[in-house]
Parts: sequence; C-alpha cells; structure tokens
Amino acid sequence: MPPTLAAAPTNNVLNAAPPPPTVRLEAFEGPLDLLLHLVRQGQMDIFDLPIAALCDQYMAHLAAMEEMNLAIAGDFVVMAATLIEIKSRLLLPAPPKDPAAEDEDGEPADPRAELVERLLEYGKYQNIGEMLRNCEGERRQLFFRAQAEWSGDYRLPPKFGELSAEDLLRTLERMLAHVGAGERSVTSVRRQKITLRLKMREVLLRAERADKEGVLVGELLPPAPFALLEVVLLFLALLELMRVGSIVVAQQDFCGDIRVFFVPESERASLIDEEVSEGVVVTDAG
Amino acid sequence: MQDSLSQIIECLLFVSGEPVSVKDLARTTETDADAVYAAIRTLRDRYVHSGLQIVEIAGGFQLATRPEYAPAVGRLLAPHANRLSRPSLETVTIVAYRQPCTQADIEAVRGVSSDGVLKTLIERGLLKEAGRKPSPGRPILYATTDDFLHYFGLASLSDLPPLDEDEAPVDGSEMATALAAAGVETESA
Amino acid sequence: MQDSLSQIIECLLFVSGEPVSVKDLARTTETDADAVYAAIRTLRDRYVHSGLQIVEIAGGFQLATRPEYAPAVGRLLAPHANRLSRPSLETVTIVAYRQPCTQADIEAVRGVSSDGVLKTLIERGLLKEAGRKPSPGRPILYATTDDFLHYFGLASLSDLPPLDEDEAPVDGSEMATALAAAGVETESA
Repeated sequence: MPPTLAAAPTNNVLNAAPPPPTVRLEAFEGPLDLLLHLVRQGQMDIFDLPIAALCDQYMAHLAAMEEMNLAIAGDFVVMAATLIEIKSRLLLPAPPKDPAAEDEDGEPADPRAELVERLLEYGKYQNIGEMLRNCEGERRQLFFRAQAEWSGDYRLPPKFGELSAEDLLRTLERMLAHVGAGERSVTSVRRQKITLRLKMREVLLRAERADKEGVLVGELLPPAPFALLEVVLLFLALLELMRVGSIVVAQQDFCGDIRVFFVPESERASLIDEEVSEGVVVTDAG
Repeated sequence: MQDSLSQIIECLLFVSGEPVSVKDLARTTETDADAVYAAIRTLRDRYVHSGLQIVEIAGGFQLATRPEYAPAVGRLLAPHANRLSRPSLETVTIVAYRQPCTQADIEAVRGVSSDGVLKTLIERGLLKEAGRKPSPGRPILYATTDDFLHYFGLASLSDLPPLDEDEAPVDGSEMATALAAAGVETESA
Repeated sequence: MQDSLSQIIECLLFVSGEPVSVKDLARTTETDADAVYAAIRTLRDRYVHSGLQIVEIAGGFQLATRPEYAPAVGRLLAPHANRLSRPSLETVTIVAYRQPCTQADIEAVRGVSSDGVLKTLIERGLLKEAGRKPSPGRPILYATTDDFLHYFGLASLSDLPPLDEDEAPVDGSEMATALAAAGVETESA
C-alpha cells in the first residue's frame, strides 16, 4: 500500500502557521507515539508527510525532553536518525530510473513509505484504544456481584443424579467387605487394650484347637460391630504368625474360604520371637 | 425520588454480599431510616413476582433467591461442590436401608464415630431428623430426604436396589475376601 | 411456566459471580436456548423499572447495577482498581485484533519494548498465554481472556469495532480525515 503522493490535500504545516511546539510533559510511549502526536498536533498530511518539518519538531521535542531530564531511550535516538536519513534522501535528486520498475522490485519509491505505514498502523490501534477507553469508563459504571455464598445462606442440594442408586448398593457391599475400614479415627468410647501379641496368641490357640480342619479366617473375626483396629490386628497377627511359621494359610479356590492351619512347633523353622515381643499396644488411634 | 431511592437501595443490596444495615443504607443514600424503610417496602412490592426476595437477616437487609428455586441454583453451582466423601456415602447408604435409624445404629455398622458425617449430610440436605426412638436416652432417628432421592436419581425409596437380607449378616467367606481387601489397604496406607 | 423459567434464570444470574452462557442456562433449567432467550426478554421487561439490569457480557448474561446508580454504589464499595494505563490499553488493543500474537508482533506496532506491560496485563487477567508460535525460538503467543471482554463490557470479540473499514479500497483523503478526526479526539481526551 504505497501512499499516493499526488492527490493529497495541502493543509500541511508549510502552508498553515505551525502551532507553537507545545511539549507534553509525560514521557511518550516510544518514538511512534511522539511522531503520531506531532502529526496530529500539526495536522500534517500523513500521505504527504512533510518530513523536514516533522524531523525538526521531533528533534526539538527530544531536546526539550533532554532538558527536562526525561529518560530518552535508544528507540528515540534511532528514530531521530531514521528521520534524518529520510530527510536527506528526499533532498537528493531522484535517481534517473523508472519509478514503476522500482516498485516491481518491492523497493518503495518514497523513502517515507515505510514510516507512514507504521504510523498509520499504530494510529489505528491508538484510535481503537481510545474507543476501548470509553468502553472501560462505561463498564466501570456497572457493578456486579460475587458468587453467592454456598452453605450458609442458601441451602444447596447436591447435583441431580450425581451418583446412581447402584452406587448405594456398591457402597453397602464395600462397607461389608471392608469392615468399617473407611476412616482412620476411632472413638475413644472404643478404647480397648488389645495387643498384637494377645491377638497372635488367640489365633494360634484357635488354629491349634481346630487341628487338621483348620479355622476359617471369617470365624477369627470379632463379632459385629466390627472395630477396624481389631480387624487390622487380626490381619497383622496372621501375617506375623505366618512369618514365624506358626501357621500356614490355605485357600482351595479363587475367592474361596481361607483356612488357617496350626503348625506344630516341631515342624517350624526356628525363628526368633523377639521382634514380636514388643507387640504394639494399640489403645486409641484418635 | 422515592422510586429512585428504592432503586439505589436495590443496587446496594445487590452488590453487597452480606446484609446491609438500615444505618449503612441511610448513610450511603444520604437519607434517614424512615426513608430507607419506606424504600424497602416499595422494593418488596416490586419483588413479589421476582425469583429473588429481600430478606431481613442478621440486623440488615439482603437480596436472596427464593427457596423454591434452590434446586435450579444447586444444579448450577453444584458442579463446583465436592462430591460426597466416602464416609458420607457410607453413612447415607446405611440410613437409606435402615431408616429410621439412630447414630448408634450407623456406628454399629461403620465401626467408627459418625457424628461429623451425620452433621454434614443434614447440612447438605440429604438426611433429616425423623423423631426420636422410644428407648432409653430417646436417641434421634434419622431418615433420608427428597434431596437424597434427587441426588441418586431415584423416584422413590422403593427404587433402591434390593439388598439381599441373607447377605446382611456377613458370612465367613465374604469376610475372608473382605479381610484380604482390608489387609491390602492397611498395608498400603 | 415461562414466568417460572424467567424467575429461575433470574436466580441463576443472581447467584453466579460471572456471566452465565445461554448453554449453561438451558442445561441447568433443562430447557433450550430459545426458551432461555424468551425468558431473558421477559426478565428484561420486568427489570425496566429496576435499579438492576441484565447485561450481555463476556459470552453470557449477568445481572448488574444500572450506570446511573454508580455514584451511590461507589460510596458503599471500596474504590475500583486503577484504570488501564495508555501503554496497557494500546497493548491489549493490539492483542485483541492480532491474537494470537507474539511480543515481537506487539512491539513491531508500538515501536517500544512491551515486556512490562504484557506482564501487567497478564497479572490483571486481561491477557493470557495461548501456546507458542511454531517458528524459530518458539515465542509465546498471547490472546485476550474472557475478563478482557468483561472489563470492556463486550459481549464477544465480534463487538470490537472493525480495524480496517476501508481495508480494500484505500482512499487516501478518507484515511487522512479519519486520522485527523482521531487526532482531535485524542487531544480533547
């Protein structure tokens, strides 16, 4: 989109009296911001950018900013150099070549073209930014509300059909299966002194009594209501007894009955019982 | 002016997440308590056909949804809420099948204290108190609510899947499997 | 039924802290989009004399106070966060039209480093990272958020004014006039 040079109106600074160079005190957001400000302030024709005037004003602003000790970033200096370069190129006589051919090469015929394009592009966003600034102001006249409090002021029933009725049955089955293993805490009401050692002794005794028949693990369970700890202790006791070789545990078929058989002392591998003797005294897990 | 005041107060009640006292309303609107009360009356008339209402609560006024729309509100907000925890699920299951039952009944099955879980379930509206058992200590009886049915997508309690009564008293082999399972859990915990 | 639906939707808009999409409203009320739109029209009619209004914003509907009551509400509430700085406004505008775009894309337009501005905008939740560009260095791509729409009171990105109304036939003088007009606006602002 090379800017047209011919049909541009002529209300530029060269004709109109240039406005006094008012220097905005705030720092410009980069050289493009400053340039666009100068173009707008001077009502310059962007498509026939009076680069000489623009360059002079730009340099004047830079000097003013320097005087006011505003930090001038490298960007500004680079732009100054660019402006001077464009200015000097415009002063040079046009090379004796066909301008149309140069356009074919992608070489812009006018050294200002790229700068003009950047200014136009930047200007578009600045304009929309101003429109959004208005939106921002209007929107800030509206007030919204945070999400309603949950449980306190509103009784919120849970989501419909979040769980199925099958889930209820599964839960019941699992509960029966897990024998109350759902929670860690145990009420102090249930405070009991059961030691692993006592449990082991009990299991061993009952296994011995059952002799060749063996005893069902289920029969070793304490009567309902089941205390989680008792079940855990039973399990630990079984493990420990198996480890020391006092019992063997057998299961005939998959998911079938598990039977505990007593192993007479004569048939055991001699293992030291010391580790077990410490027997953790479980009282209250809560 | 009266009308405008009621609209300003409407805005104030709307944006405030908590009850606004008449004093604060009068101060903010630069009027007095009488004007505020009058405006609130106007507002209440206008809210007769609204899904919202103006409630007087904790020494102030507040906008709130009407209770009859709670289920819909719940459907919108519930996805953010936690699902039932396992202890809650267990407890609600026991009550569902044994209702009305006491806390002791529940704990007899679960083997653990179920005090907090019961409270949560009542707060969530899945369980309710259903009188007292005519036994020593007259313990509270619990039952499931309509929201319970709602939560599990049941039309009525008779839609609960049947529980084989014979299985309830746990037999040995089941226990054995159970024990293995429990054992594994204990070990890994 | 229609009436009840509008009341339910009223409740939903009230309890939700953010815009609720028509889809979510239809799902929650177990109706369809047409019914929801109809209910919202009913609701808007009913809210004509209210201090509140139903606004379409950031991809959904939301209850809000009417702008004329902003001063009173402002007295009750803590002051707003600061408005966007000019660099922030420029940056967010560029991203809005070019998204997803990289920091280099933004800087190419603005002609200045935009590192800090980008960070601020992400912190304010108006911009977000949106993957990486499959080019050397794999630079981060930025896009606007729903909060961006909400911040500017836009229903969707299509509410943004077109960037290039004169994209196809570029008329030089028109562009110059437009720019001059914008220039005047800028000066007066």
